[in-house]
Amino acid sequence: MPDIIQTIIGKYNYWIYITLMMIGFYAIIAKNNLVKKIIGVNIFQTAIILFYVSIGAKWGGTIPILQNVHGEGGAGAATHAIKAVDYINPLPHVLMLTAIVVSVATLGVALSLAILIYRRYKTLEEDEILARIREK
Amino acid sequence: MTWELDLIILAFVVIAALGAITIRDLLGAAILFGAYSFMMCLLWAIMGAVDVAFTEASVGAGVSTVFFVAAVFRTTRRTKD
Amino acid sequence: MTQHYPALLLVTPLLAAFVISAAGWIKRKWCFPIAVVALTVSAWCSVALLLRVMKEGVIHYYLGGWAPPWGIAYYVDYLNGLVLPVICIVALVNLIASKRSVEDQFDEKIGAFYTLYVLMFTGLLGIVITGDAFNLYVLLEIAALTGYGLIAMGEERAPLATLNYLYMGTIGACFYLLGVGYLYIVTGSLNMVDIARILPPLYDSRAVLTAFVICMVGVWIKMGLFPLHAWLPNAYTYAPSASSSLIAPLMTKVMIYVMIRLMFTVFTPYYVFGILDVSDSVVWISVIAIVMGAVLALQQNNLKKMLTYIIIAEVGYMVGGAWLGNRDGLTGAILHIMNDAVMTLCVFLAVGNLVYKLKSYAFADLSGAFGKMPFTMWAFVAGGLSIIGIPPSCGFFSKWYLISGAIKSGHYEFMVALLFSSLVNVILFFRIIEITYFEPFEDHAHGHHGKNIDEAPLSALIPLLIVAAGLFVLGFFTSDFVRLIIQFAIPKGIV
Amino acid sequence: MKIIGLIIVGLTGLLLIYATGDFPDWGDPASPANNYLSTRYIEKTMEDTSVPNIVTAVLADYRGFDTMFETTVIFSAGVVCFFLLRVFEKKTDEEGLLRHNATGITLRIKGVEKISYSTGEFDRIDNLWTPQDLIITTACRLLIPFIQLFALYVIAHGHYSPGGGFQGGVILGSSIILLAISHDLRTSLTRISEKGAGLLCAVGVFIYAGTGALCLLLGGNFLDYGALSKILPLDPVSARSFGILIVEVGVGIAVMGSMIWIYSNVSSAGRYREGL
Repeated sequence: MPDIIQTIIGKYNYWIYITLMMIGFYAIIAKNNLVKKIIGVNIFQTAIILFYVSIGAKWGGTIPILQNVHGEGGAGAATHAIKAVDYINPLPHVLMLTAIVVSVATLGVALSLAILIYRRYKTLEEDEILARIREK
Repeated sequence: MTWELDLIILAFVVIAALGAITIRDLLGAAILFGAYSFMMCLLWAIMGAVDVAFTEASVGAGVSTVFFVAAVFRTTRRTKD
Repeated sequence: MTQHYPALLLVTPLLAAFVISAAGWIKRKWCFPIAVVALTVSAWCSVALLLRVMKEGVIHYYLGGWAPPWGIAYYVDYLNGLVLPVICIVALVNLIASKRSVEDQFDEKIGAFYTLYVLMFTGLLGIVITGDAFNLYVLLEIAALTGYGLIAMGEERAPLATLNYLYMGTIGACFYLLGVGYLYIVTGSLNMVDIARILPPLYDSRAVLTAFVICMVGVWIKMGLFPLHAWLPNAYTYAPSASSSLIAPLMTKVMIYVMIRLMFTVFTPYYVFGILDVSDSVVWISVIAIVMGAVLALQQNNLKKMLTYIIIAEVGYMVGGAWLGNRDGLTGAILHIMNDAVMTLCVFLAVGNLVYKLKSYAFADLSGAFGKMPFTMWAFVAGGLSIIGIPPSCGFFSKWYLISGAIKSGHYEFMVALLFSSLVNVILFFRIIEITYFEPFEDHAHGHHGKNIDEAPLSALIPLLIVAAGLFVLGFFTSDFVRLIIQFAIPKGIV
Repeated sequence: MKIIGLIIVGLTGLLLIYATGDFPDWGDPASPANNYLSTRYIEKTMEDTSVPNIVTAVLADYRGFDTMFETTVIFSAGVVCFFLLRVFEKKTDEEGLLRHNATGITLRIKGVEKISYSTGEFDRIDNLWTPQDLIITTACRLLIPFIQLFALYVIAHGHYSPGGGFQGGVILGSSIILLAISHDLRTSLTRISEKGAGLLCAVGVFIYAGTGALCLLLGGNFLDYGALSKILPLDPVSARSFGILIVEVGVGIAVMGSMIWIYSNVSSAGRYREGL
């Protein structure tokens, strides 16, 4: 019995991140309004970013910025040895700066497309747009 | 990084995400999406990812919401679902 | 400077894209020449790289001077050494061939068009040459975003088709990113070769299995494999002819290269074919893709949509070939990447010329096109012969390897699907020849100016004829390609 | 459609949760990801690049190539929004509303484009026009310089505190967007015109890729800032730190240009007459 509680304590964060991803994924597939789908795309991307950042999290680690380490020019040997276990893993943070910027770029393009579609069909509902295409 | 705070913010994030999808007004969805991004930025700040939190605050909560509101002004607030 | 070729290959078009974007604001007529120079330099570097790979074996290049697992590294081996020149030549020929039609469609925004064109080219090159899993995601996004921009400026239904492409493309890219995340959490590294080194003890872990499944599904969505292909026909049909003749030949082939790279370098054949026994079901998926692609192509009433469904069938060829798991099948798949890129380019350029002159690509408006535009139609027929797989042309040889691979591995349903699709292609292309050659040319279909419809402009026609001739030249040199390059591209694990 | 969506979502969710069984616990220091690459980054950053903020060091130096393509993504998003939405209408004598500020009378005049509004006597009215509230305009006019000052601090101080090119660039961009929202798009276009935003975008990313190409010419690999020490009076390690600073400035300029460009296209749907 205790190992089930142990896994739950150790893993519940991942399960919540996956439910967030699935909320976004569901919105992309099932929503009828185009802007709602764009919101779903963004939720899906942000949830994956959350998953990546949580890979690097460490209990008892501080933020990945080296305090009170004054580098004297090039050969600034730190006054005391830097132990990796004190600091949080910086690599997922670097990757996720890229992913956030990519999600904003995709958002900008998607909204421009939505404006173009609205300019032609005067609606954002997918079923109404398909109906108007069939009329032509 | 106390896990209670972590759990509460996660709950807010999930509620904001569900709200942003189910609300029947696009401007409301844009505002709720801004709240979702800001909650996400809080979560990362708690987890120690300060650079990512700063970027999400300025890029995700800030500019994304402005783009959404601008796009909603240029199209329509009406949604059927 | 020669040891910097992998960096120069990518940096010259990247810098050229920013110069073109600035030139778009200052003096628009410089944009085209800068783009041509940038693509020629890249083509030169890619060919030189291929020759160096054939001499020295795998070339690696450390970006920023850092050793691989810590920094990003580029690897050029026989597989991407072959695909790089194909991308450069296809993009260069298409750039020159579609100069006139681009100037007519986008006179004010020509700087932006050429910027997106060169950036997409850079993204595709980067996807093929990179050795870092996350770097591949960023380049995937560049190719995707510029692709949305290029496609959306087409006809009246183009924005909606592009938005659907955006949804499916983002889901595919996010699945790939999630797969890399699952790999990172259990291996701790991002460099492909490094992951392959760490993976063996983890082969039975569920996370690696799920990572493989998600990466594959993400890549299949991006290449338009049959059940996940819904976005492809509309996106490529309603795009401007210059963009569709760049994206159709390259985007799906590059994604198939990514699939082969993931299967054979990151997850090593021992895992893919040894531990997992999914290869039979994937071959069945590709059989369904081939059959449905061929059948749906029969139902179309316009030329471009028919060609997009043929592309979906070709994707089924290559996925099936790679998953057969034997030497001939993989040789056929790699050869088909090259041949199919050139065939699709030839056919789409011909359609571009038809659309440039006849303003429409529906079957009803194409009647009598042979009389008016003989050279374009002869090039189209050459492309058709190669897609059907008639011996002198290159299409036959790659199909030949695929069929022999299918027989050797016992997947007879794959062989039947290949033959069925070839027969359907015969019907498809003879139907077009029947419309364009035998039916008389009606003026009413093209309004009052029906008289002076003549051949496409020379700047568009000569590249098309070169590509059509290239189909047969490639056919002759197939044995050299296989003997010198593809033979070494196949990893040891494949019997 | 909704049922199919639910089924697909449910299956994918189960597959993903099925895999979490093999994950290391959340946040445990011994997980493979936390002690393979990151140990070198944390321990060696000070000696390699003398940059205390490890994330900025990894972002711009160890994996600088990723960040260059990320800036290219933002640049291409700006170009795509311009390419899709921008509509160039010739300056016809198009009808518009004018408001005489002193008396408050509104006039409907043909050829509104040709009148110059620098004298401030007349104001153009758009259909989304809200009277420019005195409080909002003066507050924003006072606030914007300090936002820009803070943004420059964020870019320059990326080495020592959280921040860097992206965050600073977005804040710079949003200061101009704030100007466009509080006043109207035309005032922000007088500050940074459409051509200015486009060129800023291209110049910013060119600085980034150009620095890399410069290191190439100086003999190092692409983006190897150590090679800059040949032309700078610095030793290779501080040359790396200086290289990171140049690159961050390039990223800041590119992101600023791109944000303004996307906003002005999205908010005016490409016609550049009335913003939000």
